[in-house]
Amino acid sequence: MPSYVNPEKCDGCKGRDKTACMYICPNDLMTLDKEAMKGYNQEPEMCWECYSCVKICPQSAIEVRGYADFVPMGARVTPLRGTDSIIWAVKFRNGTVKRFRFPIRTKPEGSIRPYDGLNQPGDLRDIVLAGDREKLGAEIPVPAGK
Amino acid sequence: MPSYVNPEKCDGCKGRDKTACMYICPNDLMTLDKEAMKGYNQEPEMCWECYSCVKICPQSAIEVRGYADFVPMGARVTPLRGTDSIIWAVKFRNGTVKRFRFPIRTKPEGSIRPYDGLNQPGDLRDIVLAGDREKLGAEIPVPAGK
Amino acid sequence: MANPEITQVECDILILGGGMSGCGAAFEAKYWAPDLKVVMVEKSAVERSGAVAQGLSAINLYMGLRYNDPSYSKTPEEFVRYVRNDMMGIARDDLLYDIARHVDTSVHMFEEWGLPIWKRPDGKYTREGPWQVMINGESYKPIVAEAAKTALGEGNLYERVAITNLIMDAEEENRVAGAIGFSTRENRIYVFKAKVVYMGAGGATAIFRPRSTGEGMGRTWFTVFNTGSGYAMMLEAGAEATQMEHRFVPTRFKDGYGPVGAWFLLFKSGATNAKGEDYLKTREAELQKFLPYGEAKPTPTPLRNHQMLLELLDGNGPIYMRTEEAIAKLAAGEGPERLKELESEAWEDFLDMTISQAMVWAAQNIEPDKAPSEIYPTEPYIMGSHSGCSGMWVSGPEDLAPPGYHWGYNRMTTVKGLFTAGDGAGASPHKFSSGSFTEGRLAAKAMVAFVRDNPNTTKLNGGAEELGQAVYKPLTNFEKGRGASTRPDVNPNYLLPNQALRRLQKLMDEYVAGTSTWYKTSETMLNRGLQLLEMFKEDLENLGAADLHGLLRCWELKHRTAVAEAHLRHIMFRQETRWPGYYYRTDYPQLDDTNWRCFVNSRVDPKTKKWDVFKKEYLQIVPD
Amino acid sequence: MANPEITQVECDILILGGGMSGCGAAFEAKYWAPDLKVVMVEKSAVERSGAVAQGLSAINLYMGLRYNDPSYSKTPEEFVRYVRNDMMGIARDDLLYDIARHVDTSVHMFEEWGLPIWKRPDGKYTREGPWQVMINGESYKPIVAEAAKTALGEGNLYERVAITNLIMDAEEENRVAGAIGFSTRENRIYVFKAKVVYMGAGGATAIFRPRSTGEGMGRTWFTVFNTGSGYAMMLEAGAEATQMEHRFVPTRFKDGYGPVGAWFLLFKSGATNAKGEDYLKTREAELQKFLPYGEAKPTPTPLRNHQMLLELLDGNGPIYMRTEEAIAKLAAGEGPERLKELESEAWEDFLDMTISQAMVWAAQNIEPDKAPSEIYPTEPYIMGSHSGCSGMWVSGPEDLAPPGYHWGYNRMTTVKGLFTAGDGAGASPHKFSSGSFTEGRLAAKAMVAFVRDNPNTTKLNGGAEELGQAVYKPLTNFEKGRGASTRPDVNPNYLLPNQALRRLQKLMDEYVAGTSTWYKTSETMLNRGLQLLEMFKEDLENLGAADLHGLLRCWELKHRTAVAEAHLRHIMFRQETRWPGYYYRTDYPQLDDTNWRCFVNSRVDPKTKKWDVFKKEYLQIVPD
Ligand SMILES: Cc1cc2c(cc1C)N(S(=O)(=O)O)[C@@H]1C(=O)NC(=O)N=C1N2C[C@H](O)[C@H](O)[C@H](O)COP(=O)(O)OP(=O)(O)OC[C@H]1O[C@@H](n2cnc3c(N)ncnc32)[C@H](O)[C@@H]1O
Ligand SMILES: Cc1cc2c(cc1C)N(S(=O)(=O)O)[C@@H]1C(=O)NC(=O)N=C1N2C[C@H](O)[C@H](O)[C@H](O)COP(=O)(O)OP(=O)(O)OC[C@H]1O[C@@H](n2cnc3c(N)ncnc32)[C@H](O)[C@@H]1O
Ligand SMILES: Nc1ncnc2c1ncn2[C@@H]1O[C@H](COP(=O)(O)O)[C@@H](O)[C@H]1O
Ligand SMILES: Nc1ncnc2c1ncn2[C@@H]1O[C@H](COP(=O)(O)O)[C@@H](O)[C@H]1O
Ligand SMILES: Nc1ncnc2c1ncn2[C@@H]1O[C@H](COP(=O)(O)O)[C@@H](O)[C@H]1O
Ligand code: SF4
Ligand code: SF4
Ligand code: SF4
Ligand code: SF4
Ligand code: NA
Repeated sequence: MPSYVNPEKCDGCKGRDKTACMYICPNDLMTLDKEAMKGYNQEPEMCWECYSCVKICPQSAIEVRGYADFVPMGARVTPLRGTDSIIWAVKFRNGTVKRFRFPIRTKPEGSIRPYDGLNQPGDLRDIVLAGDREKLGAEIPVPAGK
Repeated sequence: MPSYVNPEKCDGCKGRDKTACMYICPNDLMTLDKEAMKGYNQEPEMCWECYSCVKICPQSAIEVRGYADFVPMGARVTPLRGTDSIIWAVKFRNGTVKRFRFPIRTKPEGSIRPYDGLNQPGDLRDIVLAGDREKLGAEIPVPAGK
Repeated sequence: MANPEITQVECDILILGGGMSGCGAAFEAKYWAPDLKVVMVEKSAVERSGAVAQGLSAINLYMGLRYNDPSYSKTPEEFVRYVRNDMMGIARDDLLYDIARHVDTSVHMFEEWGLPIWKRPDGKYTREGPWQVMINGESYKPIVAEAAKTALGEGNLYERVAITNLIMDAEEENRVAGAIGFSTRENRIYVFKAKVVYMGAGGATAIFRPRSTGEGMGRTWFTVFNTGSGYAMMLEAGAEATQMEHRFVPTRFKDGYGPVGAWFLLFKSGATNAKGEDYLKTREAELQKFLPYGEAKPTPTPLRNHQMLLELLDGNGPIYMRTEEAIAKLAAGEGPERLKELESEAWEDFLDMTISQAMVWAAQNIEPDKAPSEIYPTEPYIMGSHSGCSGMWVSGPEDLAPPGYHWGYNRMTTVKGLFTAGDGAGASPHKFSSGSFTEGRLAAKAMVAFVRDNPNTTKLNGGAEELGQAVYKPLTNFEKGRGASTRPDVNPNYLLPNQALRRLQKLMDEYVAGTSTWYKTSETMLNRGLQLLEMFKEDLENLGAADLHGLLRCWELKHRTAVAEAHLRHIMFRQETRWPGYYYRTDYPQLDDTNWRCFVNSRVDPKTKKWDVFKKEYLQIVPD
Repeated sequence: MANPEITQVECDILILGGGMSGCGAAFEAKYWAPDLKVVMVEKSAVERSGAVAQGLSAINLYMGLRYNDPSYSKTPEEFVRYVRNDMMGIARDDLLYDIARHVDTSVHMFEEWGLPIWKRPDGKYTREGPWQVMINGESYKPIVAEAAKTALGEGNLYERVAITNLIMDAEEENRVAGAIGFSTRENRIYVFKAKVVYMGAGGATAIFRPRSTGEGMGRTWFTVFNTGSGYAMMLEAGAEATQMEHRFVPTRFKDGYGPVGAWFLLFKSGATNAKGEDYLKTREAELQKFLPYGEAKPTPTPLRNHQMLLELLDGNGPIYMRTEEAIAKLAAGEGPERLKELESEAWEDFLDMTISQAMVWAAQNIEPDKAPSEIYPTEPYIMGSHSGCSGMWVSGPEDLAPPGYHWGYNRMTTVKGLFTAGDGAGASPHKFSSGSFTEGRLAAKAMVAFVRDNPNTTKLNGGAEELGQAVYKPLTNFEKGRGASTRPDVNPNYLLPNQALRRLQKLMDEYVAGTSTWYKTSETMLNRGLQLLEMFKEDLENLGAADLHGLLRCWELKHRTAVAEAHLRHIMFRQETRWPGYYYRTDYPQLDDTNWRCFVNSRVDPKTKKWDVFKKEYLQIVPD
């Protein structure tokens, strides 16, 4: 079910030196046709259909279509990813449409301070990892006899 | 093991309106890049590797390479088809070369007169086909009891 | 690509497909009726079209009738018994007998036209095995094509025109009146009108996911450009098909798909498992499960496969053709020239008909006189001329056919005026190149008689414009849909034919006893497969073609799909496992002569498109 | 593309791969040593790289230690027993225990960073099954990535740099000193020098011909861009691997590859054959053949597959997940809102991690609350974090590891200074996303200790120029060879990576127990496979890349090939069938605890390139 780009929506990320879809694709598939200034998937048969490009595209220009190899035609699965939730529209082959909304994160992007609230590092040679004391609320187990 | 065209040898059949390889390919694969005036196989994964194009090319510009999908690299199987015989050069992966020559036809191309030497047609409603009487040298069999 | 030019052609006899049987038909028709207009239409160039495009290294059917020498000649009765047993008890005795008594004439003519046939010192053709003769067959097809083209005469051959559908008569029900097709070279539709139509479009490959992958997909044993178009068009016209559940799963040299006949028969090679055991011997007891067929000699082709599959499942693979042992035995006590000769014969076998196998040898550094080669059962092919007997249900010859097997003209289908032979005619396998050519001739003589009996012209049902639009629909779909994506091959609006082909192949492989299930299926698997096939057929309305080459592929795909459906429905209907090694109904694992020693026939109602699948009695003519 | 710029980077701790374990390592390293230079190199963008790119719908390992509530919490001892049994008796108790006692901390931190975890009314996380908790996991990876990137600090992350090889120390044998890679965005080679190297490049997919074909090839369950690069590079460096014969063959929803865990555990769905029979029950007797493992609960994952395979071979397919019955049971007696909620949960399971399966549902008009779905065993994956235990042989924690399982630093491989975890560390499966992150942290703490103990810089063995040329060789091959053909993809001079991939997959499928042989192989098949693999490896010298994207694929392919060879050689070595349902040695069909309840380890001699495969004793820590 490879991704594909709608040429009417894609604006080539306005000529920025790296496009959003190129930036994100974990499999190095999305690329830019510099003449047409449009994105495209350069190797559809390697697409994992992870929707990373779909979710990130500022123009909502990318979709995924069921893989020609097995999936009957006519369905669409389209996300709209906001800051704290994602909305999915699922269109069936027979025309039925279902919508779902799920939370995606409880704190704003960019707000993570990973070591906030953690104790200072203890003994580098013992078994305790960062946060263990604070989060486990229990002794770190060791097997009987050890 | 699809066919491929050596651009240094192919002359696009000198711009004739149908090239030899296009004329012959049983699977409609060989075609002409009209800008480069060079032939190419437009759908390698549908190539039966029948060598029809290889044998007919006036420039000996077409070869076949073992299919990437399974065949180890380095072998070459190259025909030179004359009027009455064909010579094959078989190069192994390890460099060994073997040559074979086989007859291909005992009468010149264009000399066939299909009805020469046959009797005039007999009874349209009996079981005898053209040439049966002349070639079978035996009665046409019918099963016992018929 | 729209508004194609329309060219209308009228003739007496219309021959669709210039393969072996079509060439035979052209030759014979013009012999009996030089006055009739005989037109041939071929999607490629007849010189190298069809199954013999690459050449052949043997002619697999030659009787030697003229010698009447029991040590050399075969009788038609023997042929019928041999073939019937290879089909595990079901074949059309009448059709087989008819081919056998005429085939030698064809072979002798081939020789006269210039085909080099190997000769023994006594002047007889060199036998490969009991039925076959060896040839230097590189130019087999060019020679046969030259004869046919000369017979047809100038202006009667339309090459690079792919036929998509038969056209029925506007006034007479169940009568064919012509055919429609398109040029793969220019923006043009062809409409042919005729009094009789001969369908010689060959067998069907690439219905199943092949063992080869990637760019190797086109490398199959049987010809990848034989797309089942004949079966599909005849079924659509309402003709009755027979034995569409049957298939051929040949044992072949692995990866290059080189045939095994010369090795088993001419070189008398053995095949062993990886431990060097002759599994055809060690598995002999298995044959007792399939009596009486299992004990006849030669062992039926599917049972030989079955023995091999048991080996592979038991982990005794790879299976090897012991070419090195065979050559050593033949060369023993002979001089080095004999070894050289044998080596050359071994290579010629492949260079004459499966050049890719020679490439595999060279690429794996295999010299057949020094090392063995892997062999393997291939993906299934649907065909009627080799060891597979699918095809149309045709009228037999008047003097041989029992009542019910004859309705007017030899090799006429159940549609009036529509004839077929070769791979097109069912329940009469093992005719091969020579028998197909011969059967085309049998059909042609009957067609001439038909035209003499029915001299009036037909009337085409449907206007050329509107028929042409249907033919061009995939081009229109593509044109309309293309704007939706920056890549032409990933677009939600249409399905490209190569994509659709893979979808068909995967479905057939997984649900209809392909290689990935070891040729096994069951009613529940078939039912699910049919559900998915129904959706697939709906999606074929959205086939897209970027150009005429793509359009060719779209129609080939539609034709393959019809064959696939027939195959599935027939397998579903036959509740037994008659051909283990070709396929297994796991829910009916036994051969069941009591209920199923009969043909399975089917017909699609041209109006309702509903399938009717039913039993047809097997009538024996040649005693056991 | 030639003469790339060369950029040299020096650091203390080099983290290769920014997946779950790499992010864990970065977080932990900078916690213990804010003063050290920690550099991370990632071939994609950490925000969406690796197995969690798409998200996940559950965290599959959470103990609930803080509650100490037997009805909710699990003990590390229970975990070790559960996993060991799932592996049919072989696992590293020490590594598993170590993960279990730390994993909860990671999960709680994920929640604090913003990951929505489902909660029960009592505030505890909602369990999917005994070990798992449900999440709204669409942004799981972006959240974890943000934490890791923040920990690393500006300028220490190299994205779009693909690592090709580790570089050894020029002076100290068996010590790693750095790594080399290339930018997939510009003409640049990167050479990294470090005191310790962490390899977190994940598991290996697409080693075997997948069930999907054509453009669907990339749709596999496990991440198609996880290419076994870590295993390959560590093997090349001389590190010892363990259990590379092991594999994971997950049962998945057919075609979309949707996971089954939520259905079996959360929704308590049953799976049946096509006749509606619960084959896990009707085939219970089969489990008795594999005692003591077969009778433990839950039934080991391979045995559940084995039961399904027997059904399919008997013709009782398709197998269906009875989603409609499961939902009906859960909704019984509840209001329509509950049904709506269940429906939403069912869809979220896939939309969070396998969106394609939702597409398959919609395209086949399947509403899971109304109709069942086909499930199927997939092609094999080589991995170490789910129900597969391949990976490197690593040192255990000092306080737990028995003698012989510990040589200095936790999670250090047998190469000095080279650490790994997650999918990279063998014999410690079922750690999943949370366990992998945790194990990366365990490794990182040990790495900091290592650097404190070994503060001197290393010296790279090999000049950057010459190493860079080897990295760029496929680009050179292409450039040199391209003139031979009018098509870049059919050229005798080079092998393109997509072609080579298909060649590798076909070989592994046919000889090394892929899907097309129903996961069966034998010594003779493996030997033939190895012959062909040797030729294949020679041909990899001719890999061709048209551009940097192609170069990435070439290196991924080389890495996959090394993993394939390890897998083949290990399967050949282990003369038993320990994991029926994952693979079968048809020549040794029994599980053999007497001779084979041990690890199989291997090592490639970095100088001679010779493989050494050998047994390693299994030492039990946690009693049965
Ligand atoms: C491919 C192949 C075939 C054989 C063998 C090896 C190999 C590698 N072997 S061994 O394995 O045993 O080695 C044989 C052998 O050695 N000896 C032998 O006698 N026969 C062998 N065959 C079998 C014969 O070739 C076969 O029986 C005959 O050719 C069958 O004749 P016919 O039924 O006429 O089919 P065809 O393929 O020749 O011709 C079909 C024609 O139709 C055309 N066509 C198809 N669709 C059309 C359309 N829509 N519109 C217009 N034209 C449209 C085709 O282009 C073609 O011209
Ligand atoms: C794909 C997938 C995975 C899972 C699941 C469903 C699906 C569809 N399921 S369920 O089925 O059970 O549903 C799980 C689930 O629900 N819950 C769970 O906790 N874990 C599940 N996993 C498993 C976990 O995801 C897995 O255990 C961990 O992610 C393993 O972590 P790690 O070992 O770090 O691997 P990684 O894939 O995250 O990261 C690898 C990184 O390396 C990079 N990389 C690789 N090669 C490189 C190179 N040469 N140079 C530079 N970088 C280079 C990668 O880009 C990546 O960033
Ligand atoms: N083992 C065998 N025994 C008898 N006939 C065979 C055998 N193998 C192939 N043949 C015949 O040899 C001819 C060519 O077969 P093939 O090369 O398999 O297409 C056909 O007539 C086959 O039926
Ligand atoms: N601008 C583009 N838009 C969509 N697909 C493209 C584009 N350019 C190249 N491709 C595809 O990428 C593949 C490689 O193309 P090329 O680089 O032209 O060889 C081909 O299959 C093309 O269809
Ligand atoms: N039938 C089952 N019985 C017990 N655990 C299972 C079953 N199926 C999946 N799991 C577990 O559920 C989690 C997710 O599995 P999966 O969705 O198959 O990747 C893993 O921890 C599996 O081990
Ligand atoms: S992210 Fe969207 S707008 Fe930007 S180049 Fe890609 S498809 Fe076009
Ligand atoms: S769906 Fe995923 S793998 Fe496919 S192009 Fe988009 S980001 Fe890449
Ligand atoms: S036949 Fe030969 S010379 Fe003519 S176009 Fe084809 S490849 Fe070129
Ligand atoms: S080898 Fe045969 S099928 Fe392939 S391109 Fe040449 S003529 Fe066509
Ligand atoms: Na020959």
